[in-house]
Amino acid sequence: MMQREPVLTARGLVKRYGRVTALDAADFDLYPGEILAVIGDNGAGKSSLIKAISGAITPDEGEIRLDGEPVAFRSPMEARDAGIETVYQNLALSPALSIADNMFLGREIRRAGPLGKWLRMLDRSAMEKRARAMLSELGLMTIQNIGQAVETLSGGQRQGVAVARAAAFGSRVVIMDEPTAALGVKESRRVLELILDVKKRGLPIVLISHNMPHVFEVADRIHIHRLGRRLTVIDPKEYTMSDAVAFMTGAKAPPAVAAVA
Amino acid sequence: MMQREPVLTARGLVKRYGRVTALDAADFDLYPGEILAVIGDNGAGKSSLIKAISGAITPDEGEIRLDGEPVAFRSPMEARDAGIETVYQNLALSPALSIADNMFLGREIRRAGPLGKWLRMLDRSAMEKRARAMLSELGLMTIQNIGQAVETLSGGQRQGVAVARAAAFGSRVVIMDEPTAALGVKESRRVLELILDVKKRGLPIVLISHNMPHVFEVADRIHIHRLGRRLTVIDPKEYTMSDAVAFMTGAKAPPAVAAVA
Amino acid sequence: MTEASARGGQPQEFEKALAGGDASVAQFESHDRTMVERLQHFLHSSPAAVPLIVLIASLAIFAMLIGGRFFSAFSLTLILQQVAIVGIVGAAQTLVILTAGIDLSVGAIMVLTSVVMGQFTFRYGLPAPVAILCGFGVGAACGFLNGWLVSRVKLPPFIVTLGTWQVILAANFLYSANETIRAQDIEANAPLLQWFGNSVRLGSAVFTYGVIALVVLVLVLWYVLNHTAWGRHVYAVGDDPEAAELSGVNVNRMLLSVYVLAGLICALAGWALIGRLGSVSPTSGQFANIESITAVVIGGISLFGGRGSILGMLFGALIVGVFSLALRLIGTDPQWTYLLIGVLIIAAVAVDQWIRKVAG
Amino acid sequence: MTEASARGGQPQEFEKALAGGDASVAQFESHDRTMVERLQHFLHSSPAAVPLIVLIASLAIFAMLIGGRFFSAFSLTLILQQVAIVGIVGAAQTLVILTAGIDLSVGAIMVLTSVVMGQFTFRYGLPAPVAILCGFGVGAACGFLNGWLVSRVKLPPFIVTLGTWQVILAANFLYSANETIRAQDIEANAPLLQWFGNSVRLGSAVFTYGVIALVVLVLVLWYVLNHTAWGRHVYAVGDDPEAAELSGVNVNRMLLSVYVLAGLICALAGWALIGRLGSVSPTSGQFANIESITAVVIGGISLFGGRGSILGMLFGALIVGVFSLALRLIGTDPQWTYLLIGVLIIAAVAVDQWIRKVAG
Amino acid sequence: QEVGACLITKTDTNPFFVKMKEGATAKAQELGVNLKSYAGKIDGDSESQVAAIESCIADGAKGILITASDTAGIVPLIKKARDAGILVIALDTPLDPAEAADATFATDNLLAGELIGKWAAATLGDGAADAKIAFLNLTPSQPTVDVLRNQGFMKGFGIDTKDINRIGDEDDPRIVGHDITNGNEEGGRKAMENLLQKDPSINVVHTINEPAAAGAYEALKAVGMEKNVLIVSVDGGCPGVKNVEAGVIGATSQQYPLLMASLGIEAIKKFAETGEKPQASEGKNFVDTGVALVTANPVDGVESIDVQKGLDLCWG
Ligand SMILES: Nc1ncnc2c1ncn2[C@@H]1O[C@H](COP(=O)(O)OP(=O)(O)OP(=O)(O)O)[C@@H](O)[C@H]1O
Ligand SMILES: Nc1ncnc2c1ncn2[C@@H]1O[C@H](COP(=O)(O)OP(=O)(O)OP(=O)(O)O)[C@@H](O)[C@H]1O
Ligand SMILES: OC[C@H]1O[C@](O)(CO)[C@@H](O)[C@@H]1O
Ligand SMILES: [Mg+2]
Ligand SMILES: [Mg+2]
Repeated sequence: MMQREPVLTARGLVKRYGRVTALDAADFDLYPGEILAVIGDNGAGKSSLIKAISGAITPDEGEIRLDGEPVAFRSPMEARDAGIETVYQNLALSPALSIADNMFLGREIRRAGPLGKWLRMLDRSAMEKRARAMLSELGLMTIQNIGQAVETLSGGQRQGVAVARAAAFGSRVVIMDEPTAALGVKESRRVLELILDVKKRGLPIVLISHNMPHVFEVADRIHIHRLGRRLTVIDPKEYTMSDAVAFMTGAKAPPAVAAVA
Repeated sequence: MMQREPVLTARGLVKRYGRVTALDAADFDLYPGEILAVIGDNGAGKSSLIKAISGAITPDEGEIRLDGEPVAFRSPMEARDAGIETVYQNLALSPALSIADNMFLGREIRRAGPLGKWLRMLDRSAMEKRARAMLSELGLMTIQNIGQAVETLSGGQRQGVAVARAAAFGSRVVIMDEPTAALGVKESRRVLELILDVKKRGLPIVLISHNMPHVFEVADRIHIHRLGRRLTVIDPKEYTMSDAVAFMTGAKAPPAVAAVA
Repeated sequence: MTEASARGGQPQEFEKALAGGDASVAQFESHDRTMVERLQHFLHSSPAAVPLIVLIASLAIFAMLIGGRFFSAFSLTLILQQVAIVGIVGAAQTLVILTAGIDLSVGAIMVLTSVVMGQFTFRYGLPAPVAILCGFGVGAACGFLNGWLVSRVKLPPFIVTLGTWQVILAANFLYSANETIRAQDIEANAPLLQWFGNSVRLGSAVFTYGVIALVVLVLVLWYVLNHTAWGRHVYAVGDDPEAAELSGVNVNRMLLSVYVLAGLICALAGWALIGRLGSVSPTSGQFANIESITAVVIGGISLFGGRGSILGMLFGALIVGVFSLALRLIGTDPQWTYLLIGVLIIAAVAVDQWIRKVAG
Repeated sequence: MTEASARGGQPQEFEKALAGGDASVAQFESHDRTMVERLQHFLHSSPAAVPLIVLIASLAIFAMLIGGRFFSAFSLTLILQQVAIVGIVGAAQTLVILTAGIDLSVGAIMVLTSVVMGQFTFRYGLPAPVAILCGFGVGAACGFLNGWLVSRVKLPPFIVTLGTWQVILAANFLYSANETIRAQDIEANAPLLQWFGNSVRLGSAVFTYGVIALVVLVLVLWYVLNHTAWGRHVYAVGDDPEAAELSGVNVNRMLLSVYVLAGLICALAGWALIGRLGSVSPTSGQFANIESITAVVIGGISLFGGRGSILGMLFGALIVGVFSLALRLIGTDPQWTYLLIGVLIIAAVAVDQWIRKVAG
Repeated sequence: QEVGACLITKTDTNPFFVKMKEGATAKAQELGVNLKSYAGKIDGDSESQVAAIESCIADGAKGILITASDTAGIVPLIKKARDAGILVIALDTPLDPAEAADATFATDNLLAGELIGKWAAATLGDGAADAKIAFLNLTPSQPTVDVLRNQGFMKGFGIDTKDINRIGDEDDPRIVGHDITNGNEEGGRKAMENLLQKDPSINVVHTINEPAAAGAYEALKAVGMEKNVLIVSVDGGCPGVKNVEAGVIGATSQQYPLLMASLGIEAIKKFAETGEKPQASEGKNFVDTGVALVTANPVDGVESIDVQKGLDLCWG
């Protein structure tokens, strides 16, 4: 049913930490425009998988392709430059920096003219203006002062900043690792809406979550991870949450991967 | 319907952090043998409330009573000595110490005889034995070596250690702040079972959670916190999750507190 | 169709109740701010304000106590001369501390580079400009060594620089054979080495080139730290290196560049040191590490990284300079100066802590 | 009845699927361990092993290189004498560093207490035992000041002790009026002050009481740190103070007691110092802070707190002693010793890092 | 108008400098000179001395008395002070070059070394030919006092000094080694221990000053060698002379810091009043404040005073 080429694929990823094998020949496929959920037990290797894909860790073995081209990101920055934006499980915001500084960290806008060219001066007002636009576009703008330090924000607000940053800058893929884990009902809903928004703009999204109702609500496909590997990929319209949980925990044998991809 | 005296009450708690008022004249009641869920938006002041009750912060104003007696805990240790055990949102385990050391931190067992009395020597084997017993009693014992450092455990296992510690030592109240936030489906279920286990032993439990289905599954009463105050307390058998969410977010006016207490 | 797929694409029932709710993220009415709170807020948001106020207050008090001998253009510019070296080294220290590091080797790098500049000229007969360049090269190399150990081998900066401090200092003594190059010889053969000792006079105010270098250096770094991407990244790395890395800062390269720059600045200090002493003396600069850390700390820069302004460091160095000169002029036992500086260090940080706590 | 209450007391539908699942928390088959990995694991779990191995190896190498002049009972016990003071101060430093602090004031406290012991005897004519007790009192008071500032005012230990270092040292010079008390006078009038200079001879091995005090002190502290609740709390506080506090350790009291104890140990060092120098000299011990930190670091104790063994500190101090003496015997310029110690510091921590990383 | 003067010493802990300060203070009071005293943190700390000189200039002092820690390195600052019209007198330790100061009031340090060297050689008699000598010096930068005393001792003992301006270029096999002490007890003990390890048969120890000698003695005592070794030193402070009496030190060259200090203050006073600068002693480039060998065991051919005389003249 999906005959298009995948945007992002991984084959045989391996990552060892000392004696722990976090990724054990894991595969991964993401198709254009879809929301792919990744689920699995604690410690199954989900975060390691997306860290490998987004350049935050370098896999010991395996191959990653973006639009068919092999890539080997040595840092999150390289992945970002290739259009892959990630919201990490631990948010990755710098507490003492302002909201605007955080949103543009690593891709600052410089002043036009010699000030920017020779003195490399930042264009603060341009960045603040764009940051404000990004946040309100995503309906997240209850923050008064875009120059305020991130550490003064609530957990929900911080999550909003991180998601807005990824949504605004991601040009090919947006990855979110448990974006709602610490959030309340209201805040979680906001993030889910945001994810659907981003999808509408045509960007494929990888969503890691332990919340089955959320996963089944938004996902187009569900990648089930177990013991460091992709166990299977299912279509949420064809399987129930109970099935997914049963596969995830090993209670039931999964269908072959090919069935869905 | 509950004519018994509450175990733990708080009246008019206030806690300010610089310009933020985290608790704004908050009240609280916990009855014997019940599971009381505390729900509310991010930043509503739930953690601050239970920190005040468990001695981790000292409220600026207000009164706390345990079994009718006014108490003023100046440290978590004092609350523990009074029988209140807490699993904090951030776990509060020392990564480099062993599981046994962590479980007995602050209440170590000393050797019998002069070694213990004069040389204050710890009884390592007694502590390890009891720790192992506590963990297996709670069905959490997949850990091979009770002497291994906590930092080598997975998130789910750590949560297990923290919960087991609270369950084993709590003699009057057990408090848990979002014990399942970062856990997978399987691990969350384990913790919920544990909570029900503890309840069976007759201990009242305070459970903070953002997971409505979980809350409605296990709670006897639900304390809804909003803007630093107790908004209302509802009986999950009389209200729906939708009602609870509506109260929590201010979409609907709540019933008076007295209705339930 | 099963339960789950029946609900696919739909929020759970209870979540629909959100529709009528308050959409904003919980915010609390903040009570009206009192004057004190406003002051705290101002001080909190301007990290160099406290040291500046202390500096001005101590100038005023000592001016009253001592009078014209202290509060004269000559004396005040003398203070500048006396803090020039510590201030330049302090600029290097500031960069490192902003990344949550610490550099115990700054003084050693400074002396070694000054010795290299001197010995390359006199022992090998190189032209002074070449020798000076070599000095900068050595400074950069030392900085690179520190930076490499910190960023690649991932060792704690305190330990790395505790080690390189001893290594570099020992190398300095071994290489120089403890030989002082005399001022007269330098003046005669390579006056460029003493260039920073030249001065501009305005009335009785004396600004050595070393002082001017300090001020220019601090202003340039202030600009760089606040108005360029590199500078913001320094703060981000010091604030939370993992977060910085994940949000797209190349932390390793950043750290390496900071330590190398610090090494270069120490070489500048080494050159300026020849200007100040006239001679090249391998035993000087023994306390530069502690003195520069003191300036940074009194200047309100956090040792945990990511917070503070380089202007604060300059004020911190000046405060120490003002106290030292003033107490010397009053004629107290020099030990009282050290005692007071000790108290000042603790007081500065206690005030800072208080502001942070209450300003929230 | 509504949807929610209908399901009250029931797990959600999908959670029932867990019944048939694997109940254990995810565990990965760990591949078989190679010899190297086993070694790493051993080294990881015995933090004092690496410094011990280095110590033995360097003893062996120098014994081969130098022979009997070095590898004799006499020389080896001389090394013990040379490291006794640093070792005792290092024990105090270890306690503080295990709580993730650092104490730059140890040397100053040591000198001040030795001066107090001497001057109270000679200036005020107090009996020596009383004067010694007063010295311990002063040591405890200095420790209390540090501990109070760290635990109550919540200032960073580095800054607190940077300040008190200067304050205490200055107080020492002011109080002593820089006066040295002669060894012969002490011997004649208050030999108890020199008590730690006495020695036990076994053949040509010479063990001063100072050396014995060091060994006993380290063993006692090792016991206390590993086998009493207080000791475990020291580790817990250094590991994660917030976690320790929340799980029932009174962190403030703990920190206060650690700094006070450190002050008392420094007073012991002050007394032992009189034994070593014979005289009371207010200028001694200037580098005791850096030297003790060096011993701690080479001993494999983490500057971030919570990890390491006090035995490691002892081995670290001995390693420095072995290198110093051996290189003197070989006849190299003393600067080579400093250079090597610098390298050793970095190497020690690099090895430690490697073990931790690979042993996982 | 009051005459301002500065005294800048190496440290303010060595009894020698403590005495020097006392003497200068007393003389200053007598002559109505306003004296301020400064010192380095440790022997070898030149930066503090630089800052002190600058303060004196700012303070409008008429004269500076300095015992320089880094005798070559400090010269440019001295020049600055003299350019500002201040009389600069080096006390105890000549500058490098000595002419950098307006005058030097010091012990003849070369002679001081020579005296103890001769005494040691004569005391050993034939044994001098295969003596084992340890040199406990001052600081790494080889300040003038250090070089003069060290090389003076060699000269007196009969060792070829090679370059007389440099320590360490000699090749006489009797030299066990050199180590530095920073002129205090702790350094003295450590240096002695180190050299003893190098060669336990050491039987002569030259020490830069009496604090270092006291430390060396403790090291020797710890290994039971205090009776077999000749320690010689320079200073002649009362504790040092008592040590000579007690047999701790064999001989010491006594210096007269009070004289240096009072002469210095007088010279400043005179300069302030008349503009006249002090003249060097006959045939020397400094004002010799005298030196006398103090020993309980006089030897032929070396003039010395006994302990009683030494105690009469001693300071501190
Ligand atoms: N930096 C690291 N060092 C050592 N082990 C690690 C590291 N990161 C992950 N691991 C281990 O690798 C395994 C997989 O971890 P990972 O974080 O990828 O799991 P996850 O599926 O994201 O779990 P969760 O749902 O709890 O976030 C775990 O056993 C974990 O302990
Ligand atoms: N130590 C602190 N310093 C400053 N502000 C704090 C501190 N602790 C809590 N706050 C603030 O107090 C308010 C209430 O925080 P609290 O943690 O109690 O909320 P919560 O209901 O537990 O939220 P969540 O569901 O996100 O855990 C928030 O605005 C928070 O930012
Ligand atoms: O430290 C060296 C100094 O020590 C003295 O001998 C006094 O003890 C001085 O003459 C000399 O300058
Ligand atoms: Mg994860
Ligand atoms: Mg909370």
